[in-house]
Amino acid sequence: MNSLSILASAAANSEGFEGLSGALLLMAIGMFTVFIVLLLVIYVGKCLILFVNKFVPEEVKEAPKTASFASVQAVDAVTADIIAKAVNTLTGGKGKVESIKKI
Amino acid sequence: MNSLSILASAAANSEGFEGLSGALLLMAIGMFTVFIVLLLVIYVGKCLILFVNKFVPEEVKEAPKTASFASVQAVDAVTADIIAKAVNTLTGGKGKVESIKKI
Amino acid sequence: MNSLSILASAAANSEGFEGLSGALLLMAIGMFTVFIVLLLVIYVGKCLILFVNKFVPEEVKEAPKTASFASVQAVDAVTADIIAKAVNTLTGGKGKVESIKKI
Amino acid sequence: MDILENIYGMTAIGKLIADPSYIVMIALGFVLLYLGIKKQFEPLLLVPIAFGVLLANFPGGGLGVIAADGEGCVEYLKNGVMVRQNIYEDMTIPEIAHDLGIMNMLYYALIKSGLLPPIIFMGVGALTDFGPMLRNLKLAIFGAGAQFGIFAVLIVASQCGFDMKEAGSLAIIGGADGPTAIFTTLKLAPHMLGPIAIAAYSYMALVPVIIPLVVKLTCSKEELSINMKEQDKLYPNKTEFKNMQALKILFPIVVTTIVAIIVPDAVSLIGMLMFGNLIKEIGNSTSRLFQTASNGIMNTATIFLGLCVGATMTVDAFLNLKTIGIVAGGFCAFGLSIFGGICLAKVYNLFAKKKINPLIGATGLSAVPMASRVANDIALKYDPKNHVLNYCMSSNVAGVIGSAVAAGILISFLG
Amino acid sequence: MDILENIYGMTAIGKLIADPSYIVMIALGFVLLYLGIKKQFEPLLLVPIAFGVLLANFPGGGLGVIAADGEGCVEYLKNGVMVRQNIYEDMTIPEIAHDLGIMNMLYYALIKSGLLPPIIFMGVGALTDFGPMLRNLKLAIFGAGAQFGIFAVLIVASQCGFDMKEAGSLAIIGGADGPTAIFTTLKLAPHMLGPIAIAAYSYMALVPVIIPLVVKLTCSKEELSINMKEQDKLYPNKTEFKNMQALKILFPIVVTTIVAIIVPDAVSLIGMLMFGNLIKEIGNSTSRLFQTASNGIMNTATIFLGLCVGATMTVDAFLNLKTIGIVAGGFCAFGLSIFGGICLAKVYNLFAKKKINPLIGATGLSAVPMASRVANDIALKYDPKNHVLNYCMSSNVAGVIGSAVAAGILISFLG
Amino acid sequence: MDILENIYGMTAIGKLIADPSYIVMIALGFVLLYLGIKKQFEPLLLVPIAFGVLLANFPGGGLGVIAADGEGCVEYLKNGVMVRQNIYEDMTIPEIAHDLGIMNMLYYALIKSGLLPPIIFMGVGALTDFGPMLRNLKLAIFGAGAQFGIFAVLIVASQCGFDMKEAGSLAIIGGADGPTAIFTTLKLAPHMLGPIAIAAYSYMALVPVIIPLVVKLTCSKEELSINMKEQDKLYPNKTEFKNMQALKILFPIVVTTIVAIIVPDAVSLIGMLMFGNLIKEIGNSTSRLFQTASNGIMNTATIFLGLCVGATMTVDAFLNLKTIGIVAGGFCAFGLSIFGGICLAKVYNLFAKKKINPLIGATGLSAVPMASRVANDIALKYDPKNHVLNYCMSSNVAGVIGSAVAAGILISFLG
Ligand code: NA
Ligand code: NA
Ligand code: NA
Repeated sequence: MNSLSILASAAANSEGFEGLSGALLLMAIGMFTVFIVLLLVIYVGKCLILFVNKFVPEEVKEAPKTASFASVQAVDAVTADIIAKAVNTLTGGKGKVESIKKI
Repeated sequence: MNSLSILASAAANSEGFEGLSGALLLMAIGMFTVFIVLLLVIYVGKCLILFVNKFVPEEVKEAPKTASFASVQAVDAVTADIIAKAVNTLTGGKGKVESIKKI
Repeated sequence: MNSLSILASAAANSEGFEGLSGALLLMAIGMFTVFIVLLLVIYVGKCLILFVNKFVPEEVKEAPKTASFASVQAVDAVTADIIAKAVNTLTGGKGKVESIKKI
Repeated sequence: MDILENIYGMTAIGKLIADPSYIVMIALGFVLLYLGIKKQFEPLLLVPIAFGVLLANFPGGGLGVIAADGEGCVEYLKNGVMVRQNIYEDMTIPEIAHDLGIMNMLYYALIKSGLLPPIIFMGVGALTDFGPMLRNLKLAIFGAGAQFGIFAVLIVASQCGFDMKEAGSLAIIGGADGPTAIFTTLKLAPHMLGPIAIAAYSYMALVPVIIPLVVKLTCSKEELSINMKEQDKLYPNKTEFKNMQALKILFPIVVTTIVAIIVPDAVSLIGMLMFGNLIKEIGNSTSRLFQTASNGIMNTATIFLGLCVGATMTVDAFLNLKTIGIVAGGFCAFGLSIFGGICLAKVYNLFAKKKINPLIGATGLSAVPMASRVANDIALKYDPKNHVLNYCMSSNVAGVIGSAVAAGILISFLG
Repeated sequence: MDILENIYGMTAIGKLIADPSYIVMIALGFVLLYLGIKKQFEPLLLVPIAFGVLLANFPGGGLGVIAADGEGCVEYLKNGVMVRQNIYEDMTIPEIAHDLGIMNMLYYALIKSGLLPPIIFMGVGALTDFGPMLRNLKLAIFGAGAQFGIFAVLIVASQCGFDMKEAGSLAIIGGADGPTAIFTTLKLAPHMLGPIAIAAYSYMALVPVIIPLVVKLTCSKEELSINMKEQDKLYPNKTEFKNMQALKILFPIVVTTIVAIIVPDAVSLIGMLMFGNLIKEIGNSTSRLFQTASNGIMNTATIFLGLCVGATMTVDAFLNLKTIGIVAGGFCAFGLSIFGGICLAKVYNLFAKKKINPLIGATGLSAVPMASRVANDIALKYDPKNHVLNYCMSSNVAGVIGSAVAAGILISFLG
Repeated sequence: MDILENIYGMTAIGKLIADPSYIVMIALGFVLLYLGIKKQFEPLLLVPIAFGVLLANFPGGGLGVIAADGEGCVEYLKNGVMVRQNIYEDMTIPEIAHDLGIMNMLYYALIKSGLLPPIIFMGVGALTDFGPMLRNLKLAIFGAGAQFGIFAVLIVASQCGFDMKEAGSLAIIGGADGPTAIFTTLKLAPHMLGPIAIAAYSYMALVPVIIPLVVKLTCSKEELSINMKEQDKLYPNKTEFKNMQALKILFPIVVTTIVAIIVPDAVSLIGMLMFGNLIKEIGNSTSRLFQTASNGIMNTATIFLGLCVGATMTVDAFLNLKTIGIVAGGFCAFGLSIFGGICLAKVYNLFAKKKINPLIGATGLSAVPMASRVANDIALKYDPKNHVLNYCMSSNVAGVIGSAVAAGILISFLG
């Protein structure tokens, strides 16, 4: 929401996009731009892959990233597993962990 | 806080409830209304019980609700128990869990 | 940020601390005050130690304070230890806990 | 210019000597900290309030709340000129922060606007379980009887130098509910916010003293020995609950509707209370919202509410005769509310076969869940097998609804 | 003065009888609660929205959002006089709270200002994984094709009595993205916020119905049986990833830059989305921020966004013909977007050797991750070994970028 | 009208070509991201700041902070007309959001108001342990000596083209404390906020480089080998602690009182710091508040502070000669503060029997706890048995108080 740029061109806009022709023009602009942006994302993304492979090919050492969602859930799974096994062992197989929830 | 309704009747109010008689009137209105509301809560609540028993008699299947406070604490108790037992087993009874706190 | 006091003395201030002499004066005031404050903290702190030793010598009973950061981390360490041992026992020494993270 | 002179001018020492009432207020801050920390008087609110009192009363710190006068105006020095501005109509939030400091900004944006009490009520709702009330619905009526103190003290206070709005704010202390008392006072008499909030939370902390006192004065040993479980066996409750979860989901929606139709001015409080309860009872699918409402949001609101309420306790706002009236009147309102609940129970027992322990009337006060625990302890003293906790929780939770309704009525007719 | 008369005046009963359209809105609130709770229609947002509808429509509760008129003005009674004020220029936040209640305060400070949608997008970003998209970058193009519904419905709506701004707001429902739809509507046609938000979230909840419907109408059995893994074996992807973590850190920065340069008006949304993603992917050193952005902040924003959006649904704002247009137009936009994605996949298959399952086009819609799951289920029906989930996630996540870009274009040219 | 022409007009490409200084700022954003992510320069703040720089400098994105001029006014186009408004007195929060975008709204409501730095300090306090300081109270005096750089650079800067307010803001970088530096700059010279905040956090991240440098230049091997534990054995400390918990609860209250009386303008910072510490030390009964203050509130404040501070770094605010002065002056302030602490330790050693390792003087700087860790590493190099960490923590934590006091003095005399 950039008031300055919008407002500067407001006079033009409010007239330019009225009626069917305006809507059609907007469709053309819109679909074209959306494609341009995603094509750029794709091709710049590919360049990025090449760049990373060439210049930073190895994983950073401080690897165990907590924040990464996947690994967090992996840890959770491990923890759940441990607790489940502990319960099993300790209760002689009678106890069972129904669900473990993190608040 | 509905300014519109309050303000519309403001002239009336500010005079209507001055002095001892005003305070007594307000007491009558207040206690009466409080009783009305809670009686409605009780009787509509009873209708609700009948309604639920008749039309939704069974528990929803997605039963294990995390959010339910009670169950959360139950899980905690279970977990605490497990950890306590694990410590006991692993430390040969020498270690003891003083308290387990969730941050 | 007390606008009243600041603004009341604004006229004086804006003139009083211009130029090299003003900056030097401010340095004198500043370093002097910083020392005064920290000396007060030190000596009042010492009085406080004496006061506490004399009048509230014993630890409050509701001792296991969760909030205390140190104890929280201690609990974490204990928990980590337990889980590590449990994993070790249960996996016959094959499994290893790489890292345990609290989300 | 002398260094020491400059330093002395900067410090608050001169102002403390010139007006020692600041020192009285600072001492009050220490006393409240002592009560909150050592005596465990509702520490979650009393510690922030006490610290707010402290921060507000160091002269020159600029952290005291400047109360708007009757016309909503504040006066202060700006660029050396005394200006008078309507704080609601003329001053934007950044301007309040710039000219009057962040505590006034927080106060006018979050507290005086009436925002935080309903938000805290959302958290309270998320931590409330209506199960015991649903299992003993009939007992909810004592949540109405125990609002007696509110209206009784309203009458007395209005005859003792308080105007009707002030009397209403004072009286709501008898509702034994912090957010409700603060919300009502903000609408009716914001200049009394500090003392009323502190009185309300202090008396709530003193429930283990006040309830036994009133009970001892009004109840016989026989009455206190009425065993609710035995009564249940004698006159069994035929209600069965086939789907408690559905019931708990529907209940907050229904109560919101009832209260909103009868007392529209209570809907900010009751609506948010019930919304908090609803997102808890729905379970998994809204548990993210429940977690945040009952933790992050509620704790944040509590910190800022406490600090700001404390910061309203400036010399002018506290050191006057009305404060004594608030302390005394609040105590009476509290005691009379308990008395009202007990009386209703006694009247009920006159007519009903199935008797009710008057302690269940006393807990209609609210102050959840401490009142219920205290009542249970008293009951156990008279009969070690008499566990009344679950019965008390019904009237106790109903008392929260009752006092919010009473608040709505006061705001509606006096606001 | 009579007690009962006073009580009746206080209650909302008189107003409900005088104008029964309130009851229609309250019933709508119940229906939305039913959809959110029982039918699990996006409960995280629909439950707060529904409760907001409820709270807003109890007459006298003062919790409905008062929409500013075309000049930004609101009219209301103040001290018995009808006043007309520009709510942006003349009314401070505390004044809005004081005169119009806390719901209007929250609405004008948090929602109408455009603050909460980008903040929710920050949380969405923190919960999004761009990994599947990076592994199948080419498929991201279907996130562009599936914006077709937006612009198609824009044309139709602009010819059916909606002005261009309203048509744009209606059309953005076809983006299948809640915060994007709300953000766009706030900029273009805030008076239609309630119905548009509810339509958007309802249709997102109906993705398991709508996608199969459109797919059945447009795709042959052969197309739906295209097995992506087999295609991958036939025409192997030579890209290797030597450092996924570095890639995932660089990607949000690069996408922000591209979008910000091409469509500056989309940068509030995309920038915050990518910031949220960045603090997640950086890992340990910003995990504190990630945790809070994806939990506390996002949940708080969701609660208040939901309640306020619901509170805009007052009688005037909802009970008019345009609402029907929104419901119908929104559905068409949704369906046409899916259709657009599918068509693009079919056109692609005409020219390429390596075929693409048109379901991957359908998921360009966004509605992450439900659309992908639904598409995967459909694919498994036609070929039990055809796991398309990871391929769908690429176009699905790209659809979020695509609709934010479309929103930026609409705001830029119509705002 | 041509499609491509329209698209080109929408994009930022034309503006980037017309004024390439935007590109310089975008590149600066990338450099800061690199420092924060890869070089781990205080990532919790530098990543949001860097992203804020990025967002602010895409032309047309509307996410840059528009600085108010000396009279508090901003100029901008509104409905095609250039208007000039006082942003504090004339513009409400929703109006700022509407006319200038959400980043300006956040900046003026949360940052320029001075709200977030004290709130972050509350979180810092909740994460600070005064235990080591209480055990070695005497060492706290080095937290005073290490403020020397602030006032030394103040003198130099005031002679080099900065006015006194700007000189004070620049000098406070020598306090090595982010929130303190930001708070002071907001009060004295808000137009320099971006560069000062970035310099402060960058130098704090460079503590592992700067401290060894200054130490090497000023200390002999003998001095650095002074073993504190051996000194303790030679001259034992007779203080015993019978109730550390009570002490830790009383300490923040007492420090607040002392600071508030001597330097009232420091009470926003120190008061909130100590409040955060108090709710931590009280323990169980306020742990809910502690959790939220040190997590949710602090992280939320950090995110928005970072983004907004970054967003103040627009072309005008950064690309001028003063920025170079800030970078150079800030470094000098930093180094001279360390030097001041070391000198004080040397002077002390001239007179005292019980010698003090000058590293403990160096850590008076603050930059908790990194400075202490760095000092400990240096000490271990000279004597593998010389663990000075706990001694350093005393002067280190005292340095936080010291720089807040220095900030209060600057605000008091220059504000
Ligand atoms: Na009550
Ligand atoms: Na989309
Ligand atoms: Na310092």
